[in-house]
Amino acid sequence: MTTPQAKEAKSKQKNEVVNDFSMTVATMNGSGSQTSNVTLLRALFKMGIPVSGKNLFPSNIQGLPTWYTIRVSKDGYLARRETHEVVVAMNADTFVADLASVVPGGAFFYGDHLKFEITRDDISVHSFPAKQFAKESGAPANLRDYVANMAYVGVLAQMLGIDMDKIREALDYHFDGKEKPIALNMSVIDASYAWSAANLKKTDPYRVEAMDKTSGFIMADGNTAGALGAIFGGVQFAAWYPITPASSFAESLSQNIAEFRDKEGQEGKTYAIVQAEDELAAIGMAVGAGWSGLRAVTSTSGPGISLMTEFAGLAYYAEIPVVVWDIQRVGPSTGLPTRTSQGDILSTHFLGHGDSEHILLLPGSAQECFEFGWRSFDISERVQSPVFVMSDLDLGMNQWMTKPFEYPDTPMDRGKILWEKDLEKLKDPWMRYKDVDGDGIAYRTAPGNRSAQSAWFARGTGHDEAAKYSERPEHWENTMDRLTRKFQTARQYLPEPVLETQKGAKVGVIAYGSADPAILEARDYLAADGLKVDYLRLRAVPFNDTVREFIASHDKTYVVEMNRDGQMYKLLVLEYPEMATKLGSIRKYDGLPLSALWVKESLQAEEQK
Amino acid sequence: MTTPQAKEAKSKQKNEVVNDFSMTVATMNGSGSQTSNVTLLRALFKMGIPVSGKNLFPSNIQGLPTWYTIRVSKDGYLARRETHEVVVAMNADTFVADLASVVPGGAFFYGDHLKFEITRDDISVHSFPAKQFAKESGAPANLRDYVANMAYVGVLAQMLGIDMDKIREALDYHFDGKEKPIALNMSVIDASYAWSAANLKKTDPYRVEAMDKTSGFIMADGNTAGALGAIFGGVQFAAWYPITPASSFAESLSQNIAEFRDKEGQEGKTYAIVQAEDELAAIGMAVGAGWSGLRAVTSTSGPGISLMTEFAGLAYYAEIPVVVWDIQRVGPSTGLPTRTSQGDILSTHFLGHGDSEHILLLPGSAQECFEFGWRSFDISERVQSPVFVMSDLDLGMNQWMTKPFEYPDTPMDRGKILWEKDLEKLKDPWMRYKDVDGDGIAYRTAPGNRSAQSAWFARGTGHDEAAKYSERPEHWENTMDRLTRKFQTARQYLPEPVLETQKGAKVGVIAYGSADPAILEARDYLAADGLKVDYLRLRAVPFNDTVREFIASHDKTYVVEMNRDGQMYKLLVLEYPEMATKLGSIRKYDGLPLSALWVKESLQAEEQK
Amino acid sequence: MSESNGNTATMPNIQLNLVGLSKNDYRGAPTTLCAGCGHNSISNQIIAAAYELNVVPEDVIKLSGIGCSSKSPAYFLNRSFGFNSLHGRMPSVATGAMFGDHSLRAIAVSGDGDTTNIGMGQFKHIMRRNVPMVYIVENNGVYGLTKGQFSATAEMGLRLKYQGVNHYFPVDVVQEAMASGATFVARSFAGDANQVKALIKAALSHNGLAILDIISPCVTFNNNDDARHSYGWGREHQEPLHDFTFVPREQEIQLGEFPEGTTRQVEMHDGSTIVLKKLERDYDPTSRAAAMRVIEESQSEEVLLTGLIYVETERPSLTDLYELPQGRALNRMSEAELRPKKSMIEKANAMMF
Amino acid sequence: MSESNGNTATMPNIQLNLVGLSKNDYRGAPTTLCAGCGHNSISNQIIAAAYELNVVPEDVIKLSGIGCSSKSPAYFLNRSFGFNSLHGRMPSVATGAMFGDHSLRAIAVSGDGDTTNIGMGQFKHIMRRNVPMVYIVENNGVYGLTKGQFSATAEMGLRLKYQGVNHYFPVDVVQEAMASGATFVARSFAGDANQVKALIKAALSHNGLAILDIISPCVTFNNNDDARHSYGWGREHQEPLHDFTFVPREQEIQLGEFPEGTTRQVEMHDGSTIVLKKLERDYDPTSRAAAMRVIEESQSEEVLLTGLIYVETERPSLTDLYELPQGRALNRMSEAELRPKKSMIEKANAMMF
Ligand SMILES: Cc1ncc(C[n+]2csc(CCOP(=O)(O)OP(=O)(O)O)c2C)c(N)n1
Ligand SMILES: Cc1ncc(C[n+]2csc(CCOP(=O)(O)OP(=O)(O)O)c2C)c(N)n1
Ligand code: SF4
Ligand code: SF4
Ligand SMILES: [Mg+2]
Ligand SMILES: [Mg+2]
Repeated sequence: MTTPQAKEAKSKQKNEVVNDFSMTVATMNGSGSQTSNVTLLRALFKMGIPVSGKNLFPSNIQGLPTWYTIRVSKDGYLARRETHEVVVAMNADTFVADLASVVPGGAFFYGDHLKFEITRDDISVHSFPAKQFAKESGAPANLRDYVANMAYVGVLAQMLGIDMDKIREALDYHFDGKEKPIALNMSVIDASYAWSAANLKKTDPYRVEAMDKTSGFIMADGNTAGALGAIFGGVQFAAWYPITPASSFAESLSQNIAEFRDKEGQEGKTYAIVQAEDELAAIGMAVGAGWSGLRAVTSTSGPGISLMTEFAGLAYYAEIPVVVWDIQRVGPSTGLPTRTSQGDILSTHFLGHGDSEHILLLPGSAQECFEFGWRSFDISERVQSPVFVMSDLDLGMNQWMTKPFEYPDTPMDRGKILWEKDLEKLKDPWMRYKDVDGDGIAYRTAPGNRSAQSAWFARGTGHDEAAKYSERPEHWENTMDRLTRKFQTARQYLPEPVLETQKGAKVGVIAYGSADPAILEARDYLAADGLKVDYLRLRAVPFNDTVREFIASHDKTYVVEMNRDGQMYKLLVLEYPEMATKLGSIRKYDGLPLSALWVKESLQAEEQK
Repeated sequence: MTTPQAKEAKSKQKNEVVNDFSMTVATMNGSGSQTSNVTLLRALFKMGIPVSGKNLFPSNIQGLPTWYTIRVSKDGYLARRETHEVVVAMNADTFVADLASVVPGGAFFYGDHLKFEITRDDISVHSFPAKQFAKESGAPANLRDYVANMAYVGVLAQMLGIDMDKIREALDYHFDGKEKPIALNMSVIDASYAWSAANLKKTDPYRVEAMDKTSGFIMADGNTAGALGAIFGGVQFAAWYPITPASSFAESLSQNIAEFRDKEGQEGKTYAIVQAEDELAAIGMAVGAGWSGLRAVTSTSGPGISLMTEFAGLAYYAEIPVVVWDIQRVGPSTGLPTRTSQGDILSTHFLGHGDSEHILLLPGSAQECFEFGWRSFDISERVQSPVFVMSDLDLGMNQWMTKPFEYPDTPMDRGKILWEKDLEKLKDPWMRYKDVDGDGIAYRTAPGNRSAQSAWFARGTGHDEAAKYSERPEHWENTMDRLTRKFQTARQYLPEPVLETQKGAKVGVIAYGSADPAILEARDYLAADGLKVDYLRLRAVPFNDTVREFIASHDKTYVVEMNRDGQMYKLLVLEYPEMATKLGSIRKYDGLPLSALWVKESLQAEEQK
Repeated sequence: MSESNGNTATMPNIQLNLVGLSKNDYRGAPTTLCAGCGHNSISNQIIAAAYELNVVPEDVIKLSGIGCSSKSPAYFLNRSFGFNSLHGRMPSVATGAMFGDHSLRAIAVSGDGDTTNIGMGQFKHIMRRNVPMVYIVENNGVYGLTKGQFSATAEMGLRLKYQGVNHYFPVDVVQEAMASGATFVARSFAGDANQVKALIKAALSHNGLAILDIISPCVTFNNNDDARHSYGWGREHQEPLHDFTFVPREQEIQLGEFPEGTTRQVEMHDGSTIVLKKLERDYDPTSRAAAMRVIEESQSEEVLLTGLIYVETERPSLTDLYELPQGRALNRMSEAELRPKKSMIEKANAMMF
Repeated sequence: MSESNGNTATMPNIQLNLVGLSKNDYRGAPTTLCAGCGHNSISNQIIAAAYELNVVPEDVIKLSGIGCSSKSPAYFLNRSFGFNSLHGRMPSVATGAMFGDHSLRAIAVSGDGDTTNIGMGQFKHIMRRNVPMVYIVENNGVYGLTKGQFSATAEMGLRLKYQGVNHYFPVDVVQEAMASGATFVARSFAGDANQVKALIKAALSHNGLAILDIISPCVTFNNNDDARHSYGWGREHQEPLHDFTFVPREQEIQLGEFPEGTTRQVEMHDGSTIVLKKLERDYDPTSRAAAMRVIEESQSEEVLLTGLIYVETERPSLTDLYELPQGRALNRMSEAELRPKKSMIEKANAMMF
């Protein structure tokens, strides 16, 4: 692999930028470029280089512009960057903008079937005969767009120094070891690689080199991770309705559960997954299943959450465990279905008319999606209340470098549920809604319990401790007060925030979910600029005392989030009104993942105010 | 009308309590007692005595206990009182409790068909032969329960000194002047009156006397008032789905609109009212009508609001005017459908996934229901956003003494809507979502506009200023920022808070809606106890500067409301985080209207903390 | 929550069924519905059917939406688990609930408003899925609980005092059931106690979704404009004596003997009439084409067909399709069965890249 | 938002219709649907029908829900107001919108998922109300926009690669329309351009709800398990070459000449076949009984009947029932017409007591 350029590149090592840039491929959706992109991503990861891949795709099926950005970062930074060093243009519709998007000194590649004037001389520009490779491959006409995309894999591999063995490994993974497609794709990549070596001259500084920074990591998308977590959490029932970007949660569940849960010689399944007719029905089914004693989950995004409002209130008041994944996208309304957001925090926490509040879990990595996949059931059954896992499109659908999934470190907690034998042992007669332990959580039974003492009547209407219908003022108040108490209890079962502190920092940052990498990276930049910043990553609502102490112990704490209204900031103000003025709000809501640069600059601007 | 007792009563005038007590009638629902109760209420009102009537009814149709309380108050206090001075028991199921509920020294009346031991000697107790009157009246067997209820009207009239002419007037009103039923009912009342005069001896101090404190007032329920207000507001389209306690809003609209809006010789109707298949459809229809340029309204209660969540977000983002009445009842979930609450404030303000916020109007009297009935359309069309009028069961369904409805004092404001001629006059091409005036409100057109420039495509997806589909980050952010700006603008179009201040008060109270009478009354008691309290009654969310100044100018301001979570308190904390610690929260959530005593004691307890 | 359990066996003179229970063991709380409401007689027939079929109450779950009809599960089978869910959404709750312990039988009760207005979508979809349960629609053409508005099953042209005229095409529950592939479709009349009981028994024995459309007159609100006057104080007084808040006591309409193959004209509380036609004894309900034909015929004859109109026993029920274990309930599975072994975490990580 | 208005008349060689517009004046934005998608041909026929019927675009409103199909109103009649509303909720929006100016005609486009899954309730109820509009269901048996899950119209037993087998009884749009009293019921196939156009024209002339169930194959996702392999790089390679993100270019299925009374076997993109049967020329669509009969027959023959199956012109449409003024739009009424006179406030207060 000592091509002419490589030699030349080696010679001017001082100018080189190794393993620290972003590359973006601009194609048309439906053109199959995802296969090319993830192949590149995987190969880089296998080379030991920290990478993240983000897909910016339109809300249609075929024919509109789509961009895939891979960030390679020797420092392990995974956030979106605002600059593009290497750009591949395969789409005429966006060619001009794509050309303009390359940073000065960067590299621009394009298929030579795109006939445009090249208006820049401050970058390296290369064209390659994408369509010709496609033709030569022998692929039928209707597959040539697809094959053309494979061509840029070869060109980039050669120009950036990506290991071809790793490319093959990546294809092997992608095609599940099936020889023929691997060979076919590889042949195009080989051809374009060879062509590139022979015809292109490297003049830009960006290249990659194997390193050892990905061992001990996996790459995963949050939706698959969450689904696998649910499988390890013993999910028994799932109901769902398709919606971007949540569909892949339920689809991974369907596709993988048998593999993990069907055992040799086992008679019958341990789970059921139903595609419902809409989100009202999806959560209705999950609530029915939760009532019947199953670990039940549903997954959706904003519009679905809106439709689940009435059932959320029922489950809160009738105290029925159910887990809801909200893979957030940009709202209000249908909004931007293929863009990311943290915009459902406030409305989901307060979901439902009347006085209600809900537990939110806030996974910050794919690994944590796995963890909350199982832990959400434990919490929901323990607290007997809905639990909302608030992921987002970026975390859910993009590929993230993450710590490996860990086997649950605590046994399944089915909460306070009584079966026939448990009831026999009781001294006092059991009552469904009696606060026996003083923690606000009562004991429940499930249908199928054959003890004649076990049945109760679930309802969303006022009830007394025995679950009997009641309109008496004191019964209503007592139940509502117990629910308040229950939510106090709940805090102890929720994941603690993650703290990153240092000595002498007076400024704090609070963030959550997919904002994490941008904050981590920005902290380094801020430190370099002389501003020490402590960081608390929230993992659940309601909060616990760590949060209070964090805010109390800093002069100012900024809540950084991806919505217009500072939704988590607001929840914090409501929780700590006495410290309201110590809190600041920093927000972005353009549908793109946060960048570290923006976080840094926004925070500096706030500090200078 | 100088009966023996009346004479005797006059003689011990010192002990008398005139026009200042509560009387409660305990019956079974479905027994027709409402007719008796409103007859009493009306007669008292016609006597010039301030009264309020509250119906505490179960969530079924027939056969369960129901109580009707009439407060007579020479001082004009209209809130619920916690004590019952005069009690009429007509229901065996609650007899014992009803007997126990009378204050010492009070009077207890019961039908002599109820065979119970009378266990109290600290009150005056009288039985009367209710069933006998029914029998003697010649009513058929299945109507005797109904007739028996008329009997207590006569007994009470005689024992309390209610003017029989006013009773007749009340019946005349109730039966719309129809001679026969008036005569039939009157004959029972006359008979029981005569029987009472001959057989009962007055030993309790409670009685009424004509005065002149109701002239210049009317009595009305908020739902009828709101519906009439909508009619005067030029409502053009209403869609609704039945739900307690909101049904009577839409039903009054249906029953009264022709009377006010169909003119002699007019060809065709100026409105349409549709009973939808559910609340999703009801608001969907209203949104469709709003888009098509009509003044559109829907009315519902908590469960319906939950189901309207997705459409609320669409209307917010697509900027479609629509008015939604929420006659609040106790939630979460189905809750207590026949009890009152202010529990939907927070969830309705934030209704919808993503970043959204809604305008809430907060009527505090039946007169204000009328006013907001028309004004809500002006605001909604001006701001091009949904407006939620937050009434409640107490205000909506009970009878309130209130100032007369006033004719709208401003012409209809149709907001920024352009027809063919308006478009012709424009210099720059019209764009649906362009902020021409810098106030965040753009110009709209409506279907049927025949100008070829007028059409636009409404959608809940991202769009640019020209209403074209867009996924561009800056388009999304620009729109969302403009919506924020629009909500700033909106404040100026919203009703100002009502202030009741006095010199030297350091404590403030903020309340809203049907809490008003209890606050007004409690202020007098607090003043008597030496605590001056200023009072701000909110009439809309978002707030305006009067609210800020009010909080700023008091040492402590308590927000008194009828929900568990201090929902309005929370909205105030979010609006004024810098004054968060100056705010306190006082809440009741047992489904009953507030009493002044409770307000007074709660506030004193908070002040002593 | 039963208070009567256990003691019955020791009490003298009490009829016990084959599972050792008295009829009392099948009762519920006292009804809070109006006296004379058809819904109460249906509850009674559910109690009788379960008792006579020797069903153990703990083997049944009860489900409903919101409405007078949907309250009724509180009034039968106290010893069964119950869920009074949301307006129009019972079908989804039932679908999920059936997976907890698939050996349980489900009895669901809904109203015409609950099922065919707000619940139309879920109603149609639960039939498509053939969820194994008895689904009773207590059909009175109005919203009882919210005081008498039209429901979607109200006939076109009907005029109600406070509601005006109904202009919309009525929903025929039986026809909807056929269109959506329900595997057991029947109709009856609340006052025809024997037929109601027989159909409930048959439905309880069906493995699939059994739709029972039971005409169940509302004594309080299904009164048309003219008829309402008859409530006056004697018919000679043509003005209404009272307002909305008075519910006169009415007798329930009982049909008594009503042989197969005959028709019966029934006068409703409001004076209007409906014509019921009971299917012939030898009618074969297993032919879809025949069912469609008789439905069409009865519609053009303007009679309401009663009896078991269609049954199909071949289609697997929803829970059959999910290959659940024989004789074991999902909701009793242990951690060992539900959580993959520790070693499987490697596999999960290996799936990633 | 039209850019072409006004200038057409002055341009040479452009065919103008009777209202002086060229076909261009009826077009919309460029489609963003997949090449070969049946939905695009339906848009083209809407354009052609409106042009040929001399409809003024400003006299039309366009409505839709959410889905690939529901996007299509953006791709025709740029000069008409449009509302791309919520998933499954277009019918309610349309119902309200029709009151703004009842002289307007409405063309609504929905998908099978939008109409028969999430939208089933609203779909059924808008038919009961006979809202005057053209309601086109672009029926492909899948959710296109969310990438290929089953919709409720998918046939029972169908297997999709990533979705498994569909076990549920399919919804037949035409049968549902009949059950709910739609006053115009037709079916066609997107590739049968002439029939589609003719039916749209007829529907546009109908005063009431016109249901058009148009089979509109999804070239991208309606591929069953085996057929999907055919996308491989030549049929001999049995492994899938690509992942989900690749959408091969397919030709739309065009039927060409297809005479009345004949049947036609159509091979779908996935290799499966459907059989279309066009109604006879002399079929009388005004008889409800006849319509029910042919539907039942075609179901047992497993053919899809196309053509105008049923039409009823007597029933008043929703807006007729509301006695709106002749020739005047509600949304243009002035304050003088809408707000009662000042003196009327006395009356309001007098109503109270
Ligand atoms: C979401 C929602 N909307 C409205 C209501 C009010 N509501 C309660 S029962 C009912 C109608 C019940 O009618 P039906 O199902 O026919 O039962 P019936 O009372 O006639 O037996 C309505 C509209 C509610 N509980 N929830
Ligand atoms: C409330 C809600 N749930 C889910 C979605 C996601 N969604 C968008 S389109 C669609 C299905 C569309 O299918 P269909 O109506 O058949 O249209 P097609 O794309 O097949 O033409 C779904 C589920 C949504 N937009 N809103
Ligand atoms: S209102 Fe009608 S449906 Fe409801 S309980 Fe009374 S009779 Fe039955
Ligand atoms: S995915 Fe299917 S339905 Fe959607 S545009 Fe493409 S071909 Fe049409
Ligand atoms: Mg009913
Ligand atoms: Mg479809």
